[in-house]
Amino acid sequence: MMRFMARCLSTIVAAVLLLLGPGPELARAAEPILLGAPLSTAFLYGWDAERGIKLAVEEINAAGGVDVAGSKRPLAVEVIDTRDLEPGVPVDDALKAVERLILQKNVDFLVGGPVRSEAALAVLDLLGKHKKVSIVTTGVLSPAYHKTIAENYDKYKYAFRISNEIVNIIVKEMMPVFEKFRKEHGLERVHIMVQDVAHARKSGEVVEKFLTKAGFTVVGHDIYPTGNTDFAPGLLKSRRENAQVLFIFMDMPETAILLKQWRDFKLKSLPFGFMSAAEQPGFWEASNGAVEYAVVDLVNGGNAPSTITPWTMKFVDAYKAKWGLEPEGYGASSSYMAVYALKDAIERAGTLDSDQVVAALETIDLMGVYGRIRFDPKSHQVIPSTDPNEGAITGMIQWQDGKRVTFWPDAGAVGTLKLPPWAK
Amino acid sequence: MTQRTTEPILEINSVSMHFGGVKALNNVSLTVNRGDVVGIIGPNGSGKTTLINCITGFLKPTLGSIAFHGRDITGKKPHKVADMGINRTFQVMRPYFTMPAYKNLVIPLSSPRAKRIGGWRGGGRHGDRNTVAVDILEELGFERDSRVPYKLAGTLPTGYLKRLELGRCLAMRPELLICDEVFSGLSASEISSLVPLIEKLNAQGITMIMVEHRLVELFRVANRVMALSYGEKITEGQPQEVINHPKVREAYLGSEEDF
Amino acid sequence: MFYDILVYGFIQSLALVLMAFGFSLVYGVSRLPNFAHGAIYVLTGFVAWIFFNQAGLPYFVSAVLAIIAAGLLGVLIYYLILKRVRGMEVSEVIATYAIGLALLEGLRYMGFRGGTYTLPPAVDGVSFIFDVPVDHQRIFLVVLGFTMLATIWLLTRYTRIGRALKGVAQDERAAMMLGIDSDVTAAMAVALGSMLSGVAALIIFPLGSLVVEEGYKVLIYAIAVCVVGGLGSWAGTVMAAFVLGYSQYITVAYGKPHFQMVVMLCAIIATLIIRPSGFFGKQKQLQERV
Amino acid sequence: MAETIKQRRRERIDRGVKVRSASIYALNSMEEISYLLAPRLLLTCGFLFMPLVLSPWPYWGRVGLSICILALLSISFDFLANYVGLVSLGGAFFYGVGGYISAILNTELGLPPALAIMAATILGAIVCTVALLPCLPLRGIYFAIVTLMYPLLMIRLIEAFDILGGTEGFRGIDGFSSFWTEQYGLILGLLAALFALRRFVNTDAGLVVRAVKDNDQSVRASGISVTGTKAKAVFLASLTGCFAGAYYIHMYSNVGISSFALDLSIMPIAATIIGGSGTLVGPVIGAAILVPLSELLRDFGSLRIVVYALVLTGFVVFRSEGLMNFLTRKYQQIERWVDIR
Repeated sequence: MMRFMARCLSTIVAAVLLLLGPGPELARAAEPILLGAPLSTAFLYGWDAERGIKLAVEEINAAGGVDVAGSKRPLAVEVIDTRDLEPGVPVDDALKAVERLILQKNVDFLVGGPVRSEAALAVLDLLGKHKKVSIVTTGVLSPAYHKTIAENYDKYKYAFRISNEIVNIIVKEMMPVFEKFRKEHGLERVHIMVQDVAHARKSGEVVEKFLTKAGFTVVGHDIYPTGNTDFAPGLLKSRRENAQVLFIFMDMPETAILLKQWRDFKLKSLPFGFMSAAEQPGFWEASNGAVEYAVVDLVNGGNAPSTITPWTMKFVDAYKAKWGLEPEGYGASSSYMAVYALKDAIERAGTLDSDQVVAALETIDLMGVYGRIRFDPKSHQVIPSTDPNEGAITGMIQWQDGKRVTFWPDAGAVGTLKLPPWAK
Repeated sequence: MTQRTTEPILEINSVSMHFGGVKALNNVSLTVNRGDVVGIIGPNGSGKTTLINCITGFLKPTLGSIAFHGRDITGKKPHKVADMGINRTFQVMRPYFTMPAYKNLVIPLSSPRAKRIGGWRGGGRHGDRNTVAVDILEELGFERDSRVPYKLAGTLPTGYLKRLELGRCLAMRPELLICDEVFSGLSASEISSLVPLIEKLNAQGITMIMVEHRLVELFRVANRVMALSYGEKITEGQPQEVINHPKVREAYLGSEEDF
Repeated sequence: MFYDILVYGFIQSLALVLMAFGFSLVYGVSRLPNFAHGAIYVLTGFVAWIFFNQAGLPYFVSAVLAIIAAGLLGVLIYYLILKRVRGMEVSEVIATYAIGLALLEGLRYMGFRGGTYTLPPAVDGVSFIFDVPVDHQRIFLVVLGFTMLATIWLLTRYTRIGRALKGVAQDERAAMMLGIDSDVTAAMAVALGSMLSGVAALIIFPLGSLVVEEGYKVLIYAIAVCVVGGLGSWAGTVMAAFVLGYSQYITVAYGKPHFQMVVMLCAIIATLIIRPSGFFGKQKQLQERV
Repeated sequence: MAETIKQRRRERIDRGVKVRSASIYALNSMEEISYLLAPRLLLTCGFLFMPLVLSPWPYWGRVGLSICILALLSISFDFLANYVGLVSLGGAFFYGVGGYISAILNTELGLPPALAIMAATILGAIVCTVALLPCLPLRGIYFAIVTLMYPLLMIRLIEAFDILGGTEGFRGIDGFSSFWTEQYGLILGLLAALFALRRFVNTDAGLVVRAVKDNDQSVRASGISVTGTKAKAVFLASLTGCFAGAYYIHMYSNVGISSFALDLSIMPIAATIIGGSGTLVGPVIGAAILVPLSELLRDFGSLRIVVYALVLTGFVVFRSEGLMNFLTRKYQQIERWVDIR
């Protein structure tokens, strides 16, 4: 009994000591600039972003660090798991994680997530409250993000997004690909399958609107809850309606099941869209090749080998050298670029002061991995384009014989689009 | 004895209770007048407790009706029935084991009925209930100055628990008190101390129904007896008439040593 | 549309039988609510994956080893945890649920996450039934589901162990008086239940990929089927699985995919409110609700 | 004779000061007064001084608030489970309902936070009580299962029908005017809830509630509606839970389906069991242990949940009395070994 009590006491004492340990920190002159990365590390978008960030930090430190008004300071990263991509996990957890980065780890800047749009939007209030500059690099495709920033500029001006956003992706990028399908292969009947999260639902609506306007036939529109594992009813419906394209917009790992069922049923349709599971190079093996012919949007160029700018292949090779495989998907190139963008802004501002760094970021003009990086000064959204000399461009790949082949846009293309043999 | 009246207080009209195929009660009727002490006898499984459960609302009879003061109470919720003044003890005692004995009575004393009627010596008022509870227990033979009323109910012997059951009913100021085998499991001396108590309660104007196996003691207090067998009413009348009824003898033969 | 629902509702129903039967068996025999059911289900899948992919064993061997591992885990859970809290229902629920949570989140912590882990199907290929494409793994599922039901039926009828289990299920105290050790049978029931959920996992997982979240879903599905069928009633479990399987498919076909889960949750709540003993169970109403 | 096996048993005897202070004469002596007051003062002062002590470390200040939130939910669970006999595995339901109502009142009707929280506490408790009313006759595991499903169903319904802001919920909810308001509002709420419930369970009405757990048939036979009594108790418990939910969403300015998340149902149970069931104070202690522990483990991702799940299992199986009951025993009784002859 006494021993138990003693054990309890010592635990409590230890807890109290730990509690008091990390006290308020004093001025740090030559200390590293600390980047906080709130990421859902159990998921592709989390771990790939983490790798991108760490790669950039390593490169920058190897080159001497960041020049802050004459003194060279290295970068350091603090990654925290936000768990926000897990189904049924509190957005609160993401909030608390970000709060921990800001209040306890005393990070200077935030790079990365939270990944889920809902969580990222919820975090905006925290950023405003603590005046922390944050560049969202992965996930968070919802247009609500930059619209919210533009509407409440003074409150939310510390938030930036360096990756593409969904309405632009659909209107400027996916629609041309649909046109390409129609022109080259006569595919016109589309079945839409999206996940029930803010950005995916929104993209489902937008895509349906634009497809109808452009004369395509939308034969079905299903919304799946996060974590859904049986897609047979929807796929059977698409089969009955002779769908030619399955437009998929999901960031959950269960998308793999959808592709598998599609392949098992030998459906005469081409899966196209945004599928987190199908982005990874390892997915070919994991799915026993079920992913062949799927067309996947990687959002930002450079997440698969392509030739957008001279930096693109350099990045892909550096990534391969450090992590032993190709960039796996959405989040790698953008997170990498975000660190470089921050470096550029800090050096031009000559200080870590949030408001001045915001001003510097607003005027950034940097030729990056996936094109020219500039932010809209009002909405803090990276300016997208299909021409790498004009703005950030996207990457579309098709799985062909175990490889991810970038086929669009032409600037980065290394191959052409093919149809599954059974679909003819 | 008290003023026995012919004013009916409880009327049971051909009540039947079926569980699946088993007929636990079949067409039983009984009228209880104000001031009566009615005994219900019968061998095990003859439906005595089922009848009580039907009266007090713990079971809803399959057929028939029950009226209290002329108002139909068939299938009413148990607490509504109790609220009207029909209170029962349980054959298997159900005190609140984790509470001291007197606190067991504080619960009925906080019931809507007790608050409405006003308990023994103004038990309706908050703060007074503990005292009132001990008063009731004293009346039932819990020595006030001993520690017995303050002991946990779970530690009390059977004799006290039976009284506690009665006390729980008395705290409700019942009009009709139904005792389900209060004598069983008690020693002869304990029973002989309970009998005057019951007579006293009857004298205070409480009508009673007593389900009993201990016929000798029952016949000392009861003025009318009904006999049940296999859910059927065999006979009803003065205790001596009932005991000499051939069917009653047949039903009990060999089954009850007490007889 | 009609044939889609007919065929796939049938498959879904048998999948539900497979998912729920382990849970139902354990509760039926020893009145133990094994809330670690879903975790064991997922764990078996990953264990089989490890044997197959890391240890390089043939798939069949890995599957058998994984099922045995599930059984051992069940025994372990019984002797370490359930035995000590037996009889305190709520503690049983909380303790097994917590262990399940620890297993599932532990798997996630160890890096088993995302959709990159898959088990190969036992049989490949697609057939057309009423012009509805059905892959052979699903047909296998149906066949195995029926085989399992038949085996259990024969087991409880013709073997000693089976009869002991059945005896304990009907009247534990009487069985104890006849010299059947209630601890051993309960441990066996938990082990058997865990192995059944393992079998279910190895048949159902190849249809998709191994995901940790599936554990929570399977638990809810199992609870739904068992509650609607009457906790502990085996025949009820099968009937409820068909009712729920078809209602899932019908609501999804005419509504949204969300209804798969909504149907299950509503079924649990409605059943417990309207008729806690279940719609196909024996009459036990008085015990549960007074 | 054969050699006698020496047997011992443990004897527990109340400390003298405990016996003395149990009676009215306690007020005569400083020792007895302090014996009675010391634990209460320790707890109250501990919470009242917490913000002052933690103010240099804003992050741990937030953790302090999380402790209070979890403590509120745990008290609500403990009260229902150990005083009324209703084991609710759906604490998140109270929390989410309170949160959503407060969010709607604040964003749609423009009520200031303080008012919105108060209104949401009461309205939420009414909503929860009405929603749980049909389940109240259920007992034991059946009630546990049905309550476990309520918050899950809420999540799925909000998703499926896209109501209450769908998966996004509500944003831009007003926060508190200052650090101190935020801290003390919650701490005072917690202390009020704790002492009010402790007082309630010792009144006659509280006695009736406890009687329902002990033996509902007798309560029925005493002319008291068991369902009615349970409903009153659920109302009190949901007041506590809804307050926690309503307060929390103003701390973080947003509410979403995650307010119904399973974690919020399980954590309070863990805190209660670790802290000590049936004591009301125990859950507070449990929360004060669990939350900092969970924050220290945050860097390890889901290991955090593994740890608390294992701790929970350990306490359920091996030390079900919890810390508070253990400490109370130590405080009030002396133990010694006695030879058995």
